[in-house]
Amino acid sequence: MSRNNIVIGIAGSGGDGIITAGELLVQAASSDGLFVFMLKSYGPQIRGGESSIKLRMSEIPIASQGDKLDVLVVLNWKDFLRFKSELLLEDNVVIVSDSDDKFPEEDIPIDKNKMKKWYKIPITEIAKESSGTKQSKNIVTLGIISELFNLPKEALKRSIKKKFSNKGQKVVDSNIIALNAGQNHVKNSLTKIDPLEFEYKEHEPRLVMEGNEAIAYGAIYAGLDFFAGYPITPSSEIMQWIGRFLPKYGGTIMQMEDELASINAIIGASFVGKKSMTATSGPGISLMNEGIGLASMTELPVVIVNVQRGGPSTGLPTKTEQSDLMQAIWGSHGDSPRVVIAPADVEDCFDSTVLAFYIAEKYQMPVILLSDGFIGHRKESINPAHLKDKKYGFKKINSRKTPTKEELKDYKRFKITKDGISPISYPGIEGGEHQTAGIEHDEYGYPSSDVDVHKKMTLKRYAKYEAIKKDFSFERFYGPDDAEIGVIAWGSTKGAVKEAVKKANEKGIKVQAIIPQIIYPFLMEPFKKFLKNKKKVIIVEMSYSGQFTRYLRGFINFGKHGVTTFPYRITGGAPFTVEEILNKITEAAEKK
Amino acid sequence: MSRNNIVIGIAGSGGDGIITAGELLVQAASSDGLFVFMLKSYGPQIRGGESSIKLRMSEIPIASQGDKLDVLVVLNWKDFLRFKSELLLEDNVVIVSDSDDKFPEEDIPIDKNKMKKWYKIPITEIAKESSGTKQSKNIVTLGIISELFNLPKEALKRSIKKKFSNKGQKVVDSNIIALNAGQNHVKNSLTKIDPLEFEYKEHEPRLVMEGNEAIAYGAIYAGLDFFAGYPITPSSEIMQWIGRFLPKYGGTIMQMEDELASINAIIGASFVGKKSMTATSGPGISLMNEGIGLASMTELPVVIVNVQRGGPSTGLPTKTEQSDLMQAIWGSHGDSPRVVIAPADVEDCFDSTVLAFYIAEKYQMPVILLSDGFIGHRKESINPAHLKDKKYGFKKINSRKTPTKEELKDYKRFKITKDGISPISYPGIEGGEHQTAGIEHDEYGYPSSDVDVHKKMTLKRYAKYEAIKKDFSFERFYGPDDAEIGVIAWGSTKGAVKEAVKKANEKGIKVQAIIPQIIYPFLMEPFKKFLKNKKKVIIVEMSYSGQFTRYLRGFINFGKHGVTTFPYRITGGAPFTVEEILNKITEAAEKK
Amino acid sequence: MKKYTVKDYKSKTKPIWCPGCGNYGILNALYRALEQLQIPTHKIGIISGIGCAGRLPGYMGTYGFNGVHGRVLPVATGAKMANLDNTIIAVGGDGDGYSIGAGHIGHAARKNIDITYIVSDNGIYGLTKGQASPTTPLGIPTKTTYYGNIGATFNPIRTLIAYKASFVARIFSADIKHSTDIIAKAITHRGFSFVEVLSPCVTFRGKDQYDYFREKSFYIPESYDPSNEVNAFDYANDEDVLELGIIYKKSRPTYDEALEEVRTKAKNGGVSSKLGLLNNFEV
Amino acid sequence: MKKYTVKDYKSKTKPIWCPGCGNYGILNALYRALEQLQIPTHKIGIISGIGCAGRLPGYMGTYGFNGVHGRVLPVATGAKMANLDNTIIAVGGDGDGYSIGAGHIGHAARKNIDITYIVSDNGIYGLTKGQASPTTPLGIPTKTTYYGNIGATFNPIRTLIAYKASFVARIFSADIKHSTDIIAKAITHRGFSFVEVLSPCVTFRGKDQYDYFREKSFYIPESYDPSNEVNAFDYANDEDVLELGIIYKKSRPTYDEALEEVRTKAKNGGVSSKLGLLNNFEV
Ligand SMILES: Cc1ncc(C[n+]2csc(CCOP(=O)(O)OP(=O)(O)O)c2C)c(N)n1
Ligand SMILES: Cc1ncc(C[n+]2csc(CCOP(=O)(O)OP(=O)(O)O)c2C)c(N)n1
Ligand code: SF4
Ligand code: SF4
Ligand SMILES: [Mg+2]
Ligand SMILES: [Mg+2]
Repeated sequence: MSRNNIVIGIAGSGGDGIITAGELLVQAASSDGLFVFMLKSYGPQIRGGESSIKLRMSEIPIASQGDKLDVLVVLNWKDFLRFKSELLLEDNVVIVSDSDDKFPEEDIPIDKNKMKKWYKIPITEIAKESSGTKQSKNIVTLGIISELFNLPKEALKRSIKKKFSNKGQKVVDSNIIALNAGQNHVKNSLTKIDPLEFEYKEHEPRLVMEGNEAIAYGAIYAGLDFFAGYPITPSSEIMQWIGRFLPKYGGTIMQMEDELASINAIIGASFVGKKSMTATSGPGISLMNEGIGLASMTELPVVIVNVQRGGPSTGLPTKTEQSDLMQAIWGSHGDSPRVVIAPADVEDCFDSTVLAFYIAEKYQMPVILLSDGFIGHRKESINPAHLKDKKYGFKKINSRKTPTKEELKDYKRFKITKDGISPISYPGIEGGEHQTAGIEHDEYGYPSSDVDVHKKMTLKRYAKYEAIKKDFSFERFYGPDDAEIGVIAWGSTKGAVKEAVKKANEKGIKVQAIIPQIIYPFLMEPFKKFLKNKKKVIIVEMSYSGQFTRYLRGFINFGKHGVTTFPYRITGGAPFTVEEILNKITEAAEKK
Repeated sequence: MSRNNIVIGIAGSGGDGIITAGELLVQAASSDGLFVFMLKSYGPQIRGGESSIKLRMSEIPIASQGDKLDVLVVLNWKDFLRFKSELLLEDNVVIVSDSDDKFPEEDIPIDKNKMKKWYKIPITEIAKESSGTKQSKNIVTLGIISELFNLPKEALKRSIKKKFSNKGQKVVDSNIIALNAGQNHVKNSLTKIDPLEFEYKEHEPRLVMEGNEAIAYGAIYAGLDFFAGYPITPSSEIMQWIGRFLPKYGGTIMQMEDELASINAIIGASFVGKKSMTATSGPGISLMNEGIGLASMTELPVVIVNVQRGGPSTGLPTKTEQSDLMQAIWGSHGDSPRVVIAPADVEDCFDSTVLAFYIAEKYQMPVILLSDGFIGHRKESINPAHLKDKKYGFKKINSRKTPTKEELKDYKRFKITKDGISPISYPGIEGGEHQTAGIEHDEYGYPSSDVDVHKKMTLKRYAKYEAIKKDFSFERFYGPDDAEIGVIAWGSTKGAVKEAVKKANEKGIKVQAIIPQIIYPFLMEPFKKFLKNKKKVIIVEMSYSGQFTRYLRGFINFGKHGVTTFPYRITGGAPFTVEEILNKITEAAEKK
Repeated sequence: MKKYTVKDYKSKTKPIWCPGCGNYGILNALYRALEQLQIPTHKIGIISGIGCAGRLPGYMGTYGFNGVHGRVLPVATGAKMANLDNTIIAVGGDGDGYSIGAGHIGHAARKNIDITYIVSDNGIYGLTKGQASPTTPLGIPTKTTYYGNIGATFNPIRTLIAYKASFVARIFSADIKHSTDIIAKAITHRGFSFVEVLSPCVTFRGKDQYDYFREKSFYIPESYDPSNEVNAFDYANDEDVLELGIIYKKSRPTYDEALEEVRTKAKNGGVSSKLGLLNNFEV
Repeated sequence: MKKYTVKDYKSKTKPIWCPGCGNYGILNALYRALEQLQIPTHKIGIISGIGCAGRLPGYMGTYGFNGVHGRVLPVATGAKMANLDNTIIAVGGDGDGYSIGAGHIGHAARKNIDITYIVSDNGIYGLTKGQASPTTPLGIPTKTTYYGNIGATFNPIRTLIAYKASFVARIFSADIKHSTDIIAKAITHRGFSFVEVLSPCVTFRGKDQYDYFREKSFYIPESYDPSNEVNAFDYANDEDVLELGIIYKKSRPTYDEALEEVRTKAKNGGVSSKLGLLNNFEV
């Protein structure tokens, strides 16, 4: 059976080079213009532990990782067992395994009757024989599967050359030999009996990125001046990419002593008029809440990225979850307005970051960008053309409104205005001297504990929400407007929801999904439109306590809209599958 | 007109001894068995600024500070002006002022036609003449008003003697002279023409406390072993009282370097089996959120007190607000269960603290006690008999379940049980050695990033909520069950709501209020009962963003219950008045 | 060019510190130091945390930032590093700096961030009305040490030397002339300058604190060489006496200088823009 | 009485550190020190934050607590002060202790909390895969210092001396015998004992780190007198060489001793129970 859409899993020990193999394949596929989507997974060890990848490549656009594997490659069965709940198999899966791995066959949890074909190949031996070291097992494997399933062979060769070129010609050569050895083994010693064959035409090369990378680029694109951060999984790559590129553009990056320092440093940078940002994960946000409140009170633009991981506490650092939503909205003490934005895929990471800066600078408030480990660490194709054509382009984000000469005559930093936005001056601007304070203050910035002043200023700070609600709408609806069944989801859940909605509609169940990008303040208008014809709405989220559900109910009186809700809340760890969501849709459709 | 319920306000400069005067009067009134309620208020200066008190005393129980003053005493008009929104006047107010204060009469914002009587008395002069120093102005004032309005005179003398006894007989004598001088001035030089006369019978002496004091006592009563904290307004007194008394009972108190240290120190103390607590206010909680999540994940009992102040950020340190509610519930990253309890008055501070320990120890989780500056800093009568008869008495709180010999044979610290409670061992218990971790872990405590383990353990941690929902109910309903109008409020708002509901029912508007003590987890049962007959429900809270409203809506589908909600959310600073709430009730009643 | 006077450095707000508070001396010395250095008001950022001392920025005619308790140095670090054109001065109390903010000093110091950090050390928590601080003497009763303070005190000077601060000085707020001089030198110094101020809290430590400081302190003689950190460490033995003046000073590269080198490396092809994407970002 | 062996101090979990990691040496030395001291396993609490080193409590057959990043000392302080019967040992990495946890060391040290604090210093963030730490040498490229590390390094020994820690030592994880000896002494010491460990991270600092430490370090001669803090400060100049052994040690009252005095004062009528209410609390 020839197809243009395939899901491949590879598992093995840390030393097996699984991740490198996956990345080479991703590189190759995208240079041939394919859409790719790749997840990596590791055991708890820093080195020598188990690792796996799940890679989907397709000629047509894809939104998710694909539920089950068409092809499973196992270099070590013991290691595979750790990932068996992440690497689910299609009934007619094709398996390729290293016959040199002497794991007892009866312990392998595979239904041998269902699978299409199991190739047992002496991968280690081929590696040793061809390149003289078993270290090239991963490249041999690439040779084998590229030949078996017609994966991008020429492109793979190019990728290998590029990847190893800085290690010298010898290394390149020996890897090419390994690749060839794998391919030759299939050609010469195997009878290929499965009909699984990947087929595609070449297209314009695509860009592949991880979500964290896209956020780093988005920030630089938006004109980031100052970044301060502290490493934490799964967000560290944002700081690392920025550390490589930002100095090139004259910006400043600092690794601080902790997250308290990071958030306060970017507030300091914003105070002197610079676009600033930090990135962290849950534990870091828990430490930043006081600082985020300070930014809210001082009305200083800052962008805070939270790449969510499994919680609570240290939780599951390497796994994804959507359980920091309520914290993003309500984590600081007091009534402290902020904006919460959630990117829904890798490309959207770029867009959302640019948007975050735009909103932060324009409305003078902290913006929290709520990504997660699933988006942050996966590799996904994005459209390079799209990136060039941003609504809020680089250098155009000069949205911070500074005072006019006239306004400087009697300068009120916190002047009460209709939209809550007051012209902001900063060190360097003559005549705009003032004190900015985290304590309640009057329009000039003078501290005040007067009840009426507090009221006025609170209303001023919240007036920005009304302005934002007017200024923004969003258009991320999937499926027909007149569907009576709806799905509400947010963030990284989008991919699976989008594909599930498509399948459901194809199956004849009319359903529509809505995936907001601006999560908070709550934009009622699009939901009104969405809810108009709905009778049943599934709320999908990866938070057992149902944070998104509680949040939505706080703002939408579903009962009044005649809508019954079906919360679908799961604990984190593994991303949603399309099937899970499709099941929920079917269930809801069948419920009386 | 004679009455047994009076509201008095006194305002002046910091040096005037206003607070001392108020405290002496409170002391006197309660030793005569009266109910008292006193608020203090200060300007921003540490010393020499303005200050005021508002004192209500009554022969019958009172729940609020009283909306408006029957008597206003002014030692300095300029200072009074700063409090004019806090010290509202009854139309027929009686004013006593120092005629030596040369503030221009036309600037005094008092409607002279409405007031009953204005006594201008040379208070400073009387002070100087009688005791040789104007420092005794406050005592002279007490003499004047006790004579004018028949306030507890003998008791006042006793209070003064007690208060100054440690400063020597001379000081006592000179203060008594000042008191007499005030009283004599009224008797000899004034024509008393207003009919306002306080009248009461003596009763058993009452106890007077501030909320913070009651929390300190409650904690010691509950068997507190270890307290760690960091000073912050308006919570510092809790640590200060505990610092005085806890060492007497062999406990340990530590002032830590910050709130991060405080929360982690009490977690450490809990880890070794001790009842532990910290107290702070909003900014401190914002720093403790990571630690609270750690306690949630490690399932260690700790009690965290938040005496809320105005926010966001440094906000209004000396003013009250209810805007840390959502943070208490959702402030930590991840799905991290905790219990939130809100005391509703000073006596309830004692009870709620005992309850907090009970719940923390029994269910092995963090409990947040959400008080506020209004309760924390006001003086209020409590019933000493009540305190002796606690449901969860001292030493009876041995609710922490330790493992049996049998269980120690294969000890699982995080054993999955129906109610989520696993027997807990701690250093000192032989055979119970284990690792407790903030990282996800299996039943033994071994770290695990397995998706299924995470699911099981999350469900286990949340199972406690179901147990709590079964184990507790609450009975704080005011007004008739069959009322169609309802009021939902929480915490310190209780007093004004209770009195407003009473008045409304007296006026013929049937209305019922519900004031939960356990706020989170959400106990649906009492609300079901409450909502049964309701058509319109007013939600009263001191948070502009409407946190309580959002929270309730997240759990109650009001639309489905056929209930229309009327959120009444104000910014913080000044406590609710009875009238404000009564107005809202009337409005709701009139709405079609 | 405009000539700046003390008046320009003052804001319209009158300080609300208690009469006799040591912070008045610090404020006046700062006014004068800035006048002496003629730094334009709009190029100055005074950063503080929370505490009585933390109110100082509100009394300045410059830019001011009054943030949250303990984070004065991170804010000042960000403010300085994001725009080197400005003079950034951090101020705060002993609680703000040595207790809740203790984690930041060492890092601002070792990185040699080019700011001045003035600590108004009254050995008490003033704003919260009298609790013990890390520099409250042993045995003293405070609101949180009802039976007398326990635990050894924090030695700021020795600690800052261990932290590799490049300028470490102590002044007494009652001597405005000397304080002006040292503060001016601290601001002028390239790198992290630390100024510990003996600053009495008349309300919670009593008026005697003036006498106590006066008796314990002495001026560092001209002959003293502040460039050796071991000598300086030895000198700053707090069980002894309190030295006034520059205790340690040594120039070394600042963080901004080091970062400039990084930028040069990055620009000189130190990094290739992997995806061609970054070309889009060029202006 | 039960005799405890190394086996008793081990848990059933096998360490997942990289082969060759310095933490193995620390773990083994700790097992042996405890065996030497014969402390019952159920009276020991090993407390850690987060990091590769922070995984150590999980490998102990004692009580263990693996908390959040940077808060090892507050947890250990609470654990110790709430029940003096237990031996509390805090362990963690250089990032955990000197970066995010930097604010706590000075206070645990000056209060002289009777715990032992072992820092596994590999000059890198291991667990998060190779970012710079406060002790990463200048110029070294790491994940967060692509163009080489900038900013002076943190000197733990000097800092701890300035903090008035009462026991300050350094060991090298490769020398298990010496490490065992020093750790045992640290545990025995009454008061705050600090042990800095040169502990290679073979994965992110390379195997050379063993050679580097070996070359730079030397054993403190017997003749050395660790009781003088100025000498000790002088000795611990990190631009020079790394001393192994006890660098500073001086006995002074612990916080628990001081608190016991407070309790005595309180019980001896130091405070009157104002309201009679407290009578109810008496057992
Ligand atoms: C996070 C946080 N914790 C505690 C406080 C309360 N607080 C305000 S100022 C202060 C200490 C004041 O002492 P210090 O820093 O020495 O300044 P001083 O008032 O003595 O000048 C404290 C504990 C706060 N505002 N924020
Ligand atoms: C609040 C918080 N910030 C950041 C992290 C991420 N993190 C985990 S360990 C670590 C540093 C590890 O370095 P170190 O303390 O030196 O220990 P090592 O792994 O080198 O032993 C960091 C930054 C975290 N878990 N929590
Ligand atoms: S309390 Fe102390 S530090 Fe604060 S203003 Fe008054 S004297 Fe100054
Ligand atoms: S990464 Fe480094 S510190 Fe961590 S286990 Fe491996 S060698 Fe040890
Ligand atoms: Mg102070
Ligand atoms: Mg390290």
